[in-house]
Amino acid sequence: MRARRLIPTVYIIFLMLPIYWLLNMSFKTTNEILGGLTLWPQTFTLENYVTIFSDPTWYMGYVNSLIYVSINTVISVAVALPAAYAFSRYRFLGDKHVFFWLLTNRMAPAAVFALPFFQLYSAVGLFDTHLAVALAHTLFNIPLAVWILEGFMSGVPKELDETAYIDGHSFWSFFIRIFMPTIAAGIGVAMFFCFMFSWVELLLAKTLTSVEAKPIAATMTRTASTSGYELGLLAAAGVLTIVPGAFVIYFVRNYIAKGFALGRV
Amino acid sequence: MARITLDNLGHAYMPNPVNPADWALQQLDFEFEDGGAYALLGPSGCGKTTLLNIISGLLVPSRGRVLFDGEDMTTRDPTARNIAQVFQFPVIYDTMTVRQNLAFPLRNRGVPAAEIDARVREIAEMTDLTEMLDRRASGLTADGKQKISLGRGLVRDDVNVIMFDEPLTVIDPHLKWQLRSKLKELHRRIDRTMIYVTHDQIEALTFADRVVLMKDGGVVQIGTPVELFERPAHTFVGHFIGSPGMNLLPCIMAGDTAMIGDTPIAVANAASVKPGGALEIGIRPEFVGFADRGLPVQVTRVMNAGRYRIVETVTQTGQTVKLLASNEDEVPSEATHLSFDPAFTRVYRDGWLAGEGRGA
Amino acid sequence: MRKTVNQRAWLFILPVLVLVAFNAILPLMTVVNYSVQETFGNNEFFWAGLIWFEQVIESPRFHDSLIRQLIFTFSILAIEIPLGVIIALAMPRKGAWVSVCLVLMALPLLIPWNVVGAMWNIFALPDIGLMGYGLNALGFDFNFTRQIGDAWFTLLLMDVWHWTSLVVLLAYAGLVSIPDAYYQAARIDGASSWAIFRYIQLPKMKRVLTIAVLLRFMDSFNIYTEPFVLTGGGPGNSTTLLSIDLVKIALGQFDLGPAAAMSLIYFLIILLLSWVFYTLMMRNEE
Amino acid sequence: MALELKSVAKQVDGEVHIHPTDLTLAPGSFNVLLGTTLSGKTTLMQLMAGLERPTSGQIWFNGRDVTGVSVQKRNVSMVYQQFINYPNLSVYANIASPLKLARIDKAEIDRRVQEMAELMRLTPMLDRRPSELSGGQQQRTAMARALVKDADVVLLDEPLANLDFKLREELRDELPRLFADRNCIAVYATTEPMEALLFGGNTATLHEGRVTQFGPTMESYQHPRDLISAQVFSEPPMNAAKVTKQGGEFLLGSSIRWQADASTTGMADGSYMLGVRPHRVTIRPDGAQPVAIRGHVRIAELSGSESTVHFDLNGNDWVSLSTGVHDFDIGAEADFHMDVSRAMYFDDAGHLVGAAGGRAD
Repeated sequence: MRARRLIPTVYIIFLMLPIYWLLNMSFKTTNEILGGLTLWPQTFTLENYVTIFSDPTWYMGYVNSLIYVSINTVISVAVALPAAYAFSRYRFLGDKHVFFWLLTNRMAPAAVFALPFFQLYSAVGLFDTHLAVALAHTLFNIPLAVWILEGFMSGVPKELDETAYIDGHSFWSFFIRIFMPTIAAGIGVAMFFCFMFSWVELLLAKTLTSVEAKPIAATMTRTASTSGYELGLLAAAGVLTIVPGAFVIYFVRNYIAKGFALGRV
Repeated sequence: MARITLDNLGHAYMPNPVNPADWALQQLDFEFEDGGAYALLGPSGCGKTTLLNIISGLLVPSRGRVLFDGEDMTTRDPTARNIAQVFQFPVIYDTMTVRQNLAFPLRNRGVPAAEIDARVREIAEMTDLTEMLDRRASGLTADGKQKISLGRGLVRDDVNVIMFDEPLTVIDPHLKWQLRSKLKELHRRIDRTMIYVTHDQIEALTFADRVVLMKDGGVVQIGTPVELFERPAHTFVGHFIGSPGMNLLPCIMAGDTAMIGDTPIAVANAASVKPGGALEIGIRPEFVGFADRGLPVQVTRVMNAGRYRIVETVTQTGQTVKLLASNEDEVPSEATHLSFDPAFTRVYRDGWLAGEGRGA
Repeated sequence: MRKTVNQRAWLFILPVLVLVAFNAILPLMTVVNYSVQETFGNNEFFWAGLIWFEQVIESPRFHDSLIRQLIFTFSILAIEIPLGVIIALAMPRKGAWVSVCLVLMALPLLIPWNVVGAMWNIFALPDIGLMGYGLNALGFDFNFTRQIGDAWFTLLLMDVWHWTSLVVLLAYAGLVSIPDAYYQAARIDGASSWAIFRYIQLPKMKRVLTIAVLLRFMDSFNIYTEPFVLTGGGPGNSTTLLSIDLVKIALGQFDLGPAAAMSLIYFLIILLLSWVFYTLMMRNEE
Repeated sequence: MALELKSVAKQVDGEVHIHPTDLTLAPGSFNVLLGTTLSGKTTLMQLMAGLERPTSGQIWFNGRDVTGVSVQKRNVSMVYQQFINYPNLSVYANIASPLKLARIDKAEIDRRVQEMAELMRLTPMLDRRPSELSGGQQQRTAMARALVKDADVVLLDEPLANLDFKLREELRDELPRLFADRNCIAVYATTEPMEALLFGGNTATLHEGRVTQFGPTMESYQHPRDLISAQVFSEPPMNAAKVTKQGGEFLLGSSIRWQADASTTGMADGSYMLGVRPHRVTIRPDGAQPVAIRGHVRIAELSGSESTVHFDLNGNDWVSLSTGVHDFDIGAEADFHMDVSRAMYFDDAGHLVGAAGGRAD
């Protein structure tokens, strides 16, 4: 039994060490960082954070990221809901294969697709908008959302649908008023994964934006190359990117472990 | 093979039980004889599954001891107790064939391959699985899977007891009675202790030699099916066993005679009824008949159950009395009288059979 | 579940298909287009047939990055999948600690990829990084910017740090969905912990593990930002994985044609391997 | 307001689920669909409800073809074997749901929900969620929702099968009362002949997607049209054995013989299938014409008031059902008595040719 507790503990310590180092560095002055290794800040400073919160090029990066991540999460889940319903309730031509082909979209190397994406979104006039990034990210989020939602939906008996129709619900009335509340946990988990993959992706987000919708990650890389070696500032920016994710996972923590193992592979 | 003794047993799921209601299982002393067929019967939430899990070792009781042949097993795990259990929903090892499923408990105990093979064949024969031995277990129907569960319990010839936790829940109704009689037959053949948990009185009564009837965590009556039917210790037993259940009619005692309104009723236990408490007469529909004299009633409904009819009557004070009539009997159309067989008519005080046990 | 045959189901999938067509098929066609053309800059394109494909297939550079990629992918699968399963098995099933564990474990998944790279860069630097400094203090000669072995070690460690939790989450979800009766039956049958794992837990986790392997497999082929920020593909080309190489060719040298041809070949390789794996895993279903 | 099925058939993937079926359910009637699992009861109900469309044939209601009318517009209601309620709504909102969708005004909804809750003994639970109720209460909620909207057709698909034995008995007792003063067509699917008998009304026996017989319940029970209908409508399954008729006498095996009675004496000589219900095979001689038979006991099940003995008679599995306690060892040879005054005789095609005493109960 002791080993059972030891394994997760050691693993979590391993996960926390680099994060601690980042946190540690974000409270140091540049001089202290470059001066050598110290296990905790000798001269504790909040200056790096003050810089970020007072400079719009910095904090707008967070706002932009949050905007397109939110749009993406809503679109991905909204589109995945009816599709997952179809997979869980109907048999139709090609149903066994469609899911795999959806999943193959994750295989496209973003590095190569960046340029065509740039051309495509420029052509339709969406370049440097939040919507562009949100739409691009649906590419890899929709298949995952479909998979997760389908698992939850398969746990709801079909008789519930029939009862609703018999009571007089139209399909959409049933779907929105009865079915979606029933699988709320699944929607929560799907939204978590969509948020996660959209929040952390950089390459497409950077390619599809320049000023108006520039994500925080892009601000960071540009800062890294232009203003030299301001490690403390970068560390503080990095720490702040963890915060929204931490909030999201805190809210869905109780759903994570439930049920989504039951679905289609 | 073992005699199982429950000594001052009790269980509460909460850490510090105060009220009697906090106990999922009230105090219980009982002995399961070696080789007997027992049923734990009661409505859902009566504590029967808790008791089953304590006996099998999946749960450690908060109080008391479980003894196997006098040896204290209270804290030992299921493996040490050497028991077998069939669950409500079939548990099978999906990736294995039927043969591998049956062999699994023996393989885990390092039994030689030749012996395993012989045992598996024998058990497959007994449970009608011979033709499916090399099929994948996950492809079988629910009753097939339940037979595998059963087979895994039977395959070890040294198990102390085989436990059944509502094993027919997922079985199609028209297959239920087949599997039910199969279980009974297997018990007769292998002569091993079996404990069967159910809410279904028919399953319990047909399977068991002795039935433990439970309610709200406590045991209400332990007895043979005949005892439970003919001599219920509590009105709950009368209601729960039998379909329809026992009729209950409030009465008073006038000396040694029970009276329903103005009608004197001959009862078997009149002499032992002590004064005080709420008194009721209990009489099963099977022991009620139409008569020229007796309790005046109106016939309100006749339901034909095929091989007999259930007649519903109402007394002058508005009490319902049901009785069974054969298809050949004449059923009076309206006002008539009922007679009760005195040998099976008893007085209950505050629910308990007057003059005995807690009704004394 | 009883499912009805209903071709109208396609209507429900239509929005998904429209988005996918827009996002995947149009860019894919563009890439295919690049791959069969020659460009001399100033937006002039000429039909080049299959020469880029021939060139790529024969080029040692392609072979090298393919081998590096395969080594990387199979290494992280070999580490992350078993490790994730072991950790999920060791996690508590209920109680307050479950939430704490899940939240902490999910944190690496929620950090932007360039931050992951930068974080590990700082963490592993021999002079100011805890890990780099620590390893040197323990007597190892560790410098991931100079030594190939150290660079690979850091790269793999970073990926394990980053993604093992995804496997843990999925495996854990699979584990908690196993009814108690299975464990009880196994205890009664006298099964060892290994037998419980082999015959109950592993089969029940099959579906989630299939998805976990597919996700990690596909995503590892596309990995770009983290290694780029961590090592920049170096020292030399020693950690130049597929995507880094592609970007070097496409944007660094502006050789769109060969880059496109190369990515299509890669795409087909992943597709083939994934399909074989998916089909094998699904063969026994239904 | 009758519901008529006109040669309705259903196939799925080329597999026949319902053979062409004609059925007319009268207004205000209580109809039982009796058959084993997968005999087509659920499919038939889904066709009646409009949840499934027949492959061929028509469904008429109230003199109107409703085959293509969607379920929302049919004014039907349904209760399932699983306890199906809206998990996110309170019991009150669950019951009110069909009324709300019908745009009935609030005060009227409240009145009807309260009334229905009272009838179903759900009043104290109205504010709770279905998941906080016991199984019996959940099913009561589902029934309340089905009954509150005064549907023309109420379909009940084995609604009691998942309940505890005693709860089942209790609700079975209440059901006929709930439908007594409603002018709807009730359809109740069950696998248990006893339920069909206790409900009365009409019974349709189903076997492998075919309605083998339909009529007043007692009529179907006492006068089965064929062997299959008789077997479906018998619990435990009816005993059957080959017999030959010679002159005025029936012969079973080599030595069991009995006289034909007034109703069967006219049957032609030849071989027949004998059908005897288990309660007509008893341990002590009973009934008008007991015939002694001898068999090997497979197992005896004793319930305290009755004994069910499974035994082998000339290679046929037979069941005897007697009152009282009679135990036998496995394999023992035992004497039974079958009362042939209620015996049925079927020809090779399974059709009923003669029933002793004119009826078979």
